[in-house]
Amino acid sequence: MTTTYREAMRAALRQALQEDERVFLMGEDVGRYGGCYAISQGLQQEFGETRIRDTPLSESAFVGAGIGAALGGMRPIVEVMTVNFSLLCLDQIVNTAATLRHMSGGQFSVPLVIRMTTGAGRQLAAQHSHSLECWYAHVPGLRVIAPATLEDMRGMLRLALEDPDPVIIFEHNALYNREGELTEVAVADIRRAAIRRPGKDITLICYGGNLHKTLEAATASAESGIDAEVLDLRSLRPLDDETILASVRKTRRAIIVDEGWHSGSLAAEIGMRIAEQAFYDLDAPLARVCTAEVPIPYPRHLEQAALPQVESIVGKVREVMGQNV
Amino acid sequence: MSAPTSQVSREQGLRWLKDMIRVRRMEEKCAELYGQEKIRGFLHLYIGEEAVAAGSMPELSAEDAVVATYREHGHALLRGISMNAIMAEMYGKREGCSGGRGGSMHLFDAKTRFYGGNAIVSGGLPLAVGLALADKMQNRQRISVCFFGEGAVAEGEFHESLNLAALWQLPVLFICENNLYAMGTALARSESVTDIHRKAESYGIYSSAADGMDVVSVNTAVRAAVTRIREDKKPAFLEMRTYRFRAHSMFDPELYRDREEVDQWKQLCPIATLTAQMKAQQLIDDRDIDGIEKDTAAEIHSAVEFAEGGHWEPVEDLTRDVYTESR
Amino acid sequence: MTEAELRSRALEKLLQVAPDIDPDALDPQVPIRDQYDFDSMDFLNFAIALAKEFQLNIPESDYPHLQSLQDTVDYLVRHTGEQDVSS
Amino acid sequence: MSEFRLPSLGADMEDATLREWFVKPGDKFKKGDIVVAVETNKGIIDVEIYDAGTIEKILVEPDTRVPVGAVLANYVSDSTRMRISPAARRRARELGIDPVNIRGTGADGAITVEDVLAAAGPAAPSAEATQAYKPESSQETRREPGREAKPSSATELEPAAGMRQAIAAAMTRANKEIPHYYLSTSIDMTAVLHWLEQHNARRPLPERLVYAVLLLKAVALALRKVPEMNGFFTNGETQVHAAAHIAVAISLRGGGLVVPALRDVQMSSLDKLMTDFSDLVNRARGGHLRASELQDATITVTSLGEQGVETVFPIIYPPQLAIVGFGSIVERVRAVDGEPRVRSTINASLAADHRASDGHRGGLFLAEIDRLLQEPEKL
Repeated sequence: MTTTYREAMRAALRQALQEDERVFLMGEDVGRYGGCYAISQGLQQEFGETRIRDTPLSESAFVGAGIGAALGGMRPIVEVMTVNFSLLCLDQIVNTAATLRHMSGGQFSVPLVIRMTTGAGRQLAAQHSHSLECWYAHVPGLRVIAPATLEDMRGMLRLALEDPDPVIIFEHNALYNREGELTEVAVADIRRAAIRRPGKDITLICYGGNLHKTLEAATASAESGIDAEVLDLRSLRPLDDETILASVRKTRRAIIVDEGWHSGSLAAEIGMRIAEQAFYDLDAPLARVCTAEVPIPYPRHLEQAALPQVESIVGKVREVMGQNV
Repeated sequence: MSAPTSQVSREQGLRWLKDMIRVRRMEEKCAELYGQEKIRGFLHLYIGEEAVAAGSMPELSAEDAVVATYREHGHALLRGISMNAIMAEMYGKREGCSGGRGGSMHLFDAKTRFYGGNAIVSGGLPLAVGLALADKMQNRQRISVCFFGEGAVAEGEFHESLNLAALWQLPVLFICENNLYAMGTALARSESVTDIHRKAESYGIYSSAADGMDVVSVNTAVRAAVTRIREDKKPAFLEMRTYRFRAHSMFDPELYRDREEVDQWKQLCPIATLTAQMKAQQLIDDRDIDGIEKDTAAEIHSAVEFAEGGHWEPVEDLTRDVYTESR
Repeated sequence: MTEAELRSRALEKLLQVAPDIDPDALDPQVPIRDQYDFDSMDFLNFAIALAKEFQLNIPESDYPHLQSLQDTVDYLVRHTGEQDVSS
Repeated sequence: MSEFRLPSLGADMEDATLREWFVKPGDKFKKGDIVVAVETNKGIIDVEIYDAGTIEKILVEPDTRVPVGAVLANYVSDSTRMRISPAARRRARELGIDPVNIRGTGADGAITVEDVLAAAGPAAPSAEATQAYKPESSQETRREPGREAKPSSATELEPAAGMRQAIAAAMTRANKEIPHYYLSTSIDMTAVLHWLEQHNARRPLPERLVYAVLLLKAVALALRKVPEMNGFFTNGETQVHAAAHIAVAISLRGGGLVVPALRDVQMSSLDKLMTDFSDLVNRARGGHLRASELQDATITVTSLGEQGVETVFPIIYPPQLAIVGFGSIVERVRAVDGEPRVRSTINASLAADHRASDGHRGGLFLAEIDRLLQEPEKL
């Protein structure tokens, strides 16, 4: 079936709302407006204002209310419009959602799903282009996932709702309009990383919006005789060390492609795990392709220069492989 | 500020006295144990404010939910969590009401629907709103009560939560324990309008203020608010004017307030006030008080023994309860 | 030089070339390469060592006479005798 | 790379004549070691070196007069840190190889696992392909690459086991990655043996040749005509080399096999080749091979004739492009000028990489070897 990532998520929401009465969607402009990214368009007409619930611009209150509602037996899906706005409810996510189970000695789980859009690339400038997934991936008690394929966009929500703990889904804005062939939804997974392209020379680790760039880079590298393996993390917390290490032990080289900034990034964390657990399997220094250390600039050429690109990934691949660039 | 207590029956009065004395003596013991390094971390004592919890809790049903702050020992005890479990939690023992993982600031109990123990000022308000939202969406007839200090009023979450509760007409009772100091910052130094209950009115929420040093006054206000909420399913707001006799936490030299001011408020001690009034009305005599004190001492003694005899969780279990195990 | 001396010195050369040979287990009557991992390069080294040790010129056509230890000793008896006379 | 220069040994010393080297390429030295003797106007003086390292190349031969400051030799200083990947370092230790002279092909010239495996040599390709090979041991060695080396501790690994693993890794890789094609032909060796008999009859024993040397030279010369058999296939590309560095499979006492290379065989005289070959075999068996000899072969020749094997079906040692196998010399009846004759013949076989060449070129290559061996005097 040909569909877009946007339609895939909408279908996932519809299915969740149909299957479980406890499920409801709340967030800014999810109802009347149809969602800032038109994800929930038409759902309020279908499910009513109670279950497709528009909220005031009160991130902390409605995320906190989502936590409370989850404690109270509901299965809320809270849409925070973008990751930058999520900073206004960081307190509720980090101080409450992530800690309640532990602070209560295991008495209270928080089965809450938070969806938010992430990523740059649409000339939205410095405040609307963040990739702060790693901030959330830093926090024990949260599960952080990022769909990169149509199947995961369609299937991850249901798995997130089945999880008894808080799950944050990061949806890269560049994916929504992307069209593709949706195959089996059942292949979606929020626990295991996926090898999207097998290869033997080098492992390219990526997630979310950068999977397609990375796959393109792998194809381009093949022309130089480099057989790159592309690993889609899917889950940013917890990280699937097993799959990552198995791949790196096979290829003996790894590059992490991450739209976050270099410093303190997920790429840094993954690189460190590889260094800790597979140092003697490495045949080349670990490398990463991240976003330049600059607030995302508005002009297109500068924005593109700041972000990981197919060319920069290919260049890094050749560098790590010892091919002169 | 004192309110008339003429309608207090012996039975009702004795219960309140007993509740307040239990909280007071337990916390005094906690302070002592803190000095002995049995209890560590932050320890925020409720001493002086006992009337608020004592006057509120009897008006709640078992199905209602309670969300409190880091100064929640009294609320936890009077909500029905055993002193044993509270004391063990203060010690960090496995037998504590949060399995030892929370400590003084994070008392939790699923049985009594006691949702903590939140150490982030105003952090509990959205939670209470959400609990009420779940009840409303599931057509349950219960309410959520949220205790917080006046310091929370300055936070955005306070306003967001009041607005949301009013907008969605959720059964939440917000109880602001206005003890005049957010740590060391006096109310007048942080708020342009110090009549806190008026802020709730601006959201269209039923709101009133009561004398938080007088358990009868507290109880009257809470009873009215709870009745109202159960009837019209809308939130209500109460400002309890009270005072903490002790420092903010154990390590606080109290540079921000005068000894004199503290002494003045101590004259309004809710336990002493109620005791004096009931004695004056010849509802109780010294034997009643002695009985309560004796029982309470025994309860505390046994709680400390329970905590002392509790177990430390093995370090091997360190990462337990981060995620739900039975996924 | 006695036959015993010749045998002892030939064996010494053989062990230099192929140190893994066990002299006690070596059957002197059987070709060495049938008993041990002893290839043409080893044989060449052995022949060179013998030639140097006994001041002999061993033509290629004589190689078949050096296959077993006993053959070798017999060969040396035949050829070193003449040299002893001449020296 | 560092330079060892002729030092000034006195204020009035301007030059000296080099008399004797005490080190040769590949030798390690410590600070203070005497490495060379030079003759000055005050007599012969031993010269010491003020660094520790490994001699790479001698630049000045004995009896050459050189000025003070002249570079006498190049060496790799121990203080120059070798770039080697963690995985390569571990593998080198497992295989008992000193990586100091391995040529690195990784990022920034770092030595990689592939470089170590190439240096470890072995190809023993023929062994796996002959009937003499025991299948049960092949079971043991056929493991997935990358999973083969998991000793509890690297130092516990037997050298022979390490060698076995290297062979296993290289051959598994070869079988998995290289599309082999195989050709075989029977070559008349009568002319070679006849020429050799006459040649050796005139020579004292140490100067005599073995027929293997002629085979090697013929292979080297045939490569000039069919160069795509000589070189490497890496990163999806064929790299053809002009110089024929021929690896020869040498079995070791006590088991195992190494495949060191004879360099520039196409340029070597038969006598030099014989000396080099003999030296290589002796050093291989004595455990004195240099790492460089184990890594830069451009083609491999394997001969199992001594075991009585008639035909070899060899496996290419990656990343090389081809391997030539020779069986034993056997008398066979052949038609010569229309008459049946008994001739000494040898079966030559070729396994070559189909990504680099086709059977047609392979056939030409074998035919050229055959042609060259019919005129041994020209080799």
